[in-house]
Amino acid sequence: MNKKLLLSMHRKMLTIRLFEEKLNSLFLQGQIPGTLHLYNGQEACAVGVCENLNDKDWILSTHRPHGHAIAKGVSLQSMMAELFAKETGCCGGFGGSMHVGDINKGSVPAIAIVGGNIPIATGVALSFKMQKRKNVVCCFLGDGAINEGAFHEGVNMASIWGLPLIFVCENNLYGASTRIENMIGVEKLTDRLKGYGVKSFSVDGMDVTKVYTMINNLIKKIKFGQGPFFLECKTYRFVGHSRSDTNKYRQKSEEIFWKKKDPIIRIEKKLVKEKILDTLSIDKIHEEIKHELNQAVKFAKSSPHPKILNMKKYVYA
Amino acid sequence: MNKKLLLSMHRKMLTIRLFEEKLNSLFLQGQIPGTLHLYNGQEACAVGVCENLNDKDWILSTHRPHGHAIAKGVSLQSMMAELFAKETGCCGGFGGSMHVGDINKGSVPAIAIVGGNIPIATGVALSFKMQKRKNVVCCFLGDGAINEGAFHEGVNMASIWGLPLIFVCENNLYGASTRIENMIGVEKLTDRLKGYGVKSFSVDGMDVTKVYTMINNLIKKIKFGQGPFFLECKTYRFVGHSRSDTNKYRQKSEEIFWKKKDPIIRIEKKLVKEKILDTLSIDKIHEEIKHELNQAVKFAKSSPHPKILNMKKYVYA
Amino acid sequence: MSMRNNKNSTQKMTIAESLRLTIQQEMERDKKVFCIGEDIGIKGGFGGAFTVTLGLSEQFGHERILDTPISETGIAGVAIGAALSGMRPIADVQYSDFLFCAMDQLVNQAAKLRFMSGGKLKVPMVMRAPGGATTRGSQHSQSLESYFLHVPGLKVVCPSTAYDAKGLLTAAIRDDSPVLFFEHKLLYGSKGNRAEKGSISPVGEVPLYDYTIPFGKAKIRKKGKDVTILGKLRSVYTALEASKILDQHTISCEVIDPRTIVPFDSKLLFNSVKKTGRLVIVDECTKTGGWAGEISALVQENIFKYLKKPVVRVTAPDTPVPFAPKLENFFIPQAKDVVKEVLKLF
Amino acid sequence: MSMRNNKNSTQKMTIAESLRLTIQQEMERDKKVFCIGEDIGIKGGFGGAFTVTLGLSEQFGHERILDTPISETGIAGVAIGAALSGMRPIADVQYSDFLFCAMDQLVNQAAKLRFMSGGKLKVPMVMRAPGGATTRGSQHSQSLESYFLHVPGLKVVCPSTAYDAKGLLTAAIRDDSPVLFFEHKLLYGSKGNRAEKGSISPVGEVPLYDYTIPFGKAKIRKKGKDVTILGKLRSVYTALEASKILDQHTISCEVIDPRTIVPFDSKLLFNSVKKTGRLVIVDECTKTGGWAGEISALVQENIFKYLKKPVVRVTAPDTPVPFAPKLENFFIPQAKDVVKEVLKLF
Ligand SMILES: Cc1ncc(C[n+]2csc(CCOP(=O)(O)OP(=O)(O)O)c2C)c(N)n1
Ligand SMILES: Cc1ncc(C[n+]2csc(CCOP(=O)(O)OP(=O)(O)O)c2C)c(N)n1
Ligand SMILES: [Mg+2]
Ligand SMILES: [Mg+2]
Repeated sequence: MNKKLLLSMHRKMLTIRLFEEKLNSLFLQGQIPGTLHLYNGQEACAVGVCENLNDKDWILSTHRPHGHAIAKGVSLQSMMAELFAKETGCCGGFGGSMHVGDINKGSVPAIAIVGGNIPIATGVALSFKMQKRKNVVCCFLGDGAINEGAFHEGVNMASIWGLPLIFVCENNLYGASTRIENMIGVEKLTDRLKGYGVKSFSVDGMDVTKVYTMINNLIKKIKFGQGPFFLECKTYRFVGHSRSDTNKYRQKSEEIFWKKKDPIIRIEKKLVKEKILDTLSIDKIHEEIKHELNQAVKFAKSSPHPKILNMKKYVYA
Repeated sequence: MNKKLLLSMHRKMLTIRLFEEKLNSLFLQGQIPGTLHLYNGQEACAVGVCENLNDKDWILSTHRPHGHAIAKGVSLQSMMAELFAKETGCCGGFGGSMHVGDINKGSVPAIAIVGGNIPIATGVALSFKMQKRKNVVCCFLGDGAINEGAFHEGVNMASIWGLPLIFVCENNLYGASTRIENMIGVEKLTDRLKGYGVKSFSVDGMDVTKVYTMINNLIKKIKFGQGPFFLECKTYRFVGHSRSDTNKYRQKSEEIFWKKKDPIIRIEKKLVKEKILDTLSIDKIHEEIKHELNQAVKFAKSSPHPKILNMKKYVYA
Repeated sequence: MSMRNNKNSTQKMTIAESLRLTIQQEMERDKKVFCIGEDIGIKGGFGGAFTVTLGLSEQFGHERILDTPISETGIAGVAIGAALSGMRPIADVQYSDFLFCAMDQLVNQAAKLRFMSGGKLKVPMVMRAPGGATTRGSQHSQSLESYFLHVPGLKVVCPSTAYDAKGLLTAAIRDDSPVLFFEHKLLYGSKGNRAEKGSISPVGEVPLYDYTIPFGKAKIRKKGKDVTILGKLRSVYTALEASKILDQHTISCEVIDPRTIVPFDSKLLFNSVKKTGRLVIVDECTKTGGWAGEISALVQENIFKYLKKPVVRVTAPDTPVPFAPKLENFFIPQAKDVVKEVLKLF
Repeated sequence: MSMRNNKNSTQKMTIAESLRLTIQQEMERDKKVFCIGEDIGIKGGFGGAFTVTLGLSEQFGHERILDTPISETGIAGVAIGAALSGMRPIADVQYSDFLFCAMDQLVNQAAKLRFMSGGKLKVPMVMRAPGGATTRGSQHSQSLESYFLHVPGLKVVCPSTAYDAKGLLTAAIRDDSPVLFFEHKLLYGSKGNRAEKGSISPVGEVPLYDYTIPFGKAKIRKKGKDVTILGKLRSVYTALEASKILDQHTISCEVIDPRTIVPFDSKLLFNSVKKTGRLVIVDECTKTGGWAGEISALVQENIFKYLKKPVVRVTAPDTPVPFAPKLENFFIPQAKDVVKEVLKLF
């Protein structure tokens, strides 16, 4: 894997992590309204996937979308402004945390109904195929989403029509407080896909290089007319499900086990080991990103509130 | 298989066939309102299943429910009266062809939303288990139903809770005009079940003894605490999807192929061969049933219309 | 097809034929338009539950007349995704009752995506849905317009003539917002083997050329001065039938057909009611929480002082749709019910 | 638990606590009652999205506080099936917005099974659904009561106090029809880590003994003579707040809380409006096709001549719920909006 790629993925993952940490502290200070579903711990998934995509490839996202959007290139300023509910936000302050995205970057504003994005992703992929666009669609979903009817219908249709679509399932073991293993009758999550004839794969979702490589291969297959595919990324969220969650339903030992796999520490170790970066330059990157984030916060704070007048305007096209 | 059972199954299948034929001619004469989804050809499925059940075992049915209801013991008079939209009908004339059933016979008035009966069946089976009732639930569905979200959610829940439930899928190759094989990404319909950890089986749905035996075995397993199960009955409808359908989307050769497997002719041959009946006594049974059906029609015709007054009464319990 | 370029040429046709022609012409005009639904394009099949897409797959192929599994959530979701990314899908459900299976996609997704994105997305899709009671029982008979009336972000269209069907469907396909397009089973036409018993046949002259009917423009179906009767879809004909009977009582009715209920042409209605002072709304939706109540509220909110009498609703009662024809007949508002209520106003 | 038998004993509690106590008591009383939903019983978990079932799985076990996959159609369908066969499920969705995912089961099945069976089946289930806007954006903020208002076969309950919450939920659990039980996120109480910003805390004395509040009995929350203000759920408090301001304008408001909207206590409302001659309806549902329009129509249909002024609706506008607090504030009717409209009537 070349340096540039590793550096880029490192920076993006770190940006996501620091973005979420920043948000969390802003939220605790009461500066951010609503709720937050933070992405800490899962950064390798979003980045490993999106690093393979260009602006004309589309992603669909979930209630936990910050990481996906940032990885896909949505600007930090417009993300931060959205979370501050400002007019300069990527959704003009109309969407909020659960709906961030920027279609110009191929990041469809996220959908917070679990599973609701899946048939829509199928539709986008169908339309790419119909229009003979050479792009792919990646649809993020959580492990919890695989029990929704929308998953079933969307995946089945993608399968029978052979669409250029990758379902990226971030299996962080839990849907809210519920362990996925108790909610499916099969041993492995990917067994679910046997019912659709969709080829499925699993990957260590804490290792960005593995996720990257896997998606890279799947996209190649898609370019050769195969697809859709399903990729399970085994991962873990380092934080609560949403802002009020203290994770009491998880074992401390489990948390420790997974935190040891921190994808950012992992890539930083690799970068150091491969002498691409030293700790000093890593610190510098941290500082740069923190600065960027502060700038984004400044931008957000100084941005105007959205206009009530526009409410009516945005109902119909 | 003992004589009594064979005779009983033969009579039931024949009753269903003649019932449907009678209905069809009454419909063509304009005596029956609405539409009809007839069951001709599939009789071995309903009878092979229901012959294993008692009144406290429940079935759930579909838009094509006449055969299921008759096999489960709903009276011909109340069925016929329902189709004539009379007060003496099994649903008081409020339901119609797509909703026949009689809860006292364990036949839940049918549900005409494709797949809609599936999570409800799961609920019934859950409640049987909670109440420690020793009964089973059989949920009929068509091949077309397996692509509905409701199927997915209902089957998954039944699986994780290990319920006393058999999904009986009558695969007649088509959902309306659409061939099932084009609508799933797997080779065999039963592959779909691999995604849920539900054990699935296939059986010749044109042979009532095979269906009977299969269900008998599955019920035994359920009594030992196993379940749910999924049984595909390979079958064919000898008539159009609904009253206006002339089957132009099917190959004549296919129809001929399947008509050769007529489950009623088959069992009659068996009965003759095993010297349980001779052709004369078979004819007599035909006549008896026709007489019963004529009585049922008489009953239906002479029954009163439902009362407008009762409309309000039946909205809330 | 050459006639189509003849600006003057028209042809007598049913609503089913008019809708079919519209889809055909729009698909010829714009490669982005395609149809998606159950049993719509199978060779030897139905052309949709009510023949509207019959024969179109032969002209356009199975990619553009796309048959689906029985998956309403999937159909709606796929239509949304396709619409987001440059296509103009015409989706359909076989019976409007099945819209409930796709409700999340329609209400939480299609209707809100533009708004939630701060006006950046658009979802140019049409969802066709045949409604109305035809002795098929509670799950194949409902009129669902009132549910969708209450969904900001969706437009709701209710054509009652072959002419309107074409103009409105053309406009719907070209609209950049999601449109719920309700058709009434008893208005498709009384020909063909899918014609329903009790069909009215609003056969009319339909121009073969391109035209649109703008949304939010109601139509006066009959001029009158004593009372305004508002009805949509089949109720337009119920109202007209009632007005004929009322003529004999020398009561002159003005019959209004809104054509689209979202947006709604309140101006035309208000002008009529200002003139007549009386309003009766006929509707096959059930009463409580239905469209008729909305209009009643709107009218008295805006032109209260012109009302000589309270606004009257003649609707289906608050029950599911019964199967028995006798009960169904009672359920669906009839001309005689309208007459009775109108007479009470004088 | 011994206090419960003390016919006089009451306790101060929030709505969340009152609902929890109700479920606990009903589950103790009747083995048929059980809860089903997402994240309701997991050890160390949430006790449902808003803590209502917290701790109950410890008492009743995981069979009776049954955690499900994320499958709303499944939850509703399973509840229906269980209800048909002798159980009394209390199902819930975490946010009422997700009811759309279960819409077919609720509207086509739960509401119609009794009717379609000719009165032979019954579906004694409760579906709990938390609604209301709390700066979470369009898909976690809606007030869905008006959709279900339009579903014959469902009863619709809207408690606004801790006392009512218990009496109404007890009645709902014991009712033999399916009941949609709407809760307002901002009324659960302002304690605990699930308390929402902006919560009103209608803490009240709640009897520990068994009682029910019959459906269809509205409550006058404040007596008055000049204008009637009708509001449900949080809007009751908006109305009360407005009435305090209006006191200063020497306008005396009568504030009515319907408590259940299906069935609806029209008698009590009509009597009030006959007295005041003026009616303002406050509601967080969007305007067009919403509950307020229904009431407006009902009132003018029945007591037209008593109306001194047109009935006024103060509702959310016809848009999805926006995220930005500033916009959400505009979206949700505020006391000042009510005051403004009332003042116009004098
Ligand atoms: C249809 C629907 N049901 C329930 C919810 C509430 N909810 C939000 S996130 C969530 C858990 C999702 O789990 P998963 O899909 O594994 O994603 P994760 O949160 O782990 O990223 C639930 C139940 C929802 N948003 N939509
Ligand atoms: C949710 C829903 N979608 C569509 C329909 C219309 N419809 C009725 S029967 C049918 C085909 C069903 O096929 P299958 O399940 O194989 O049953 P079969 O008719 O072959 O017995 C369709 C599409 C329906 N009733 N419900
Ligand atoms: Mg998860
Ligand atoms: Mg079939």
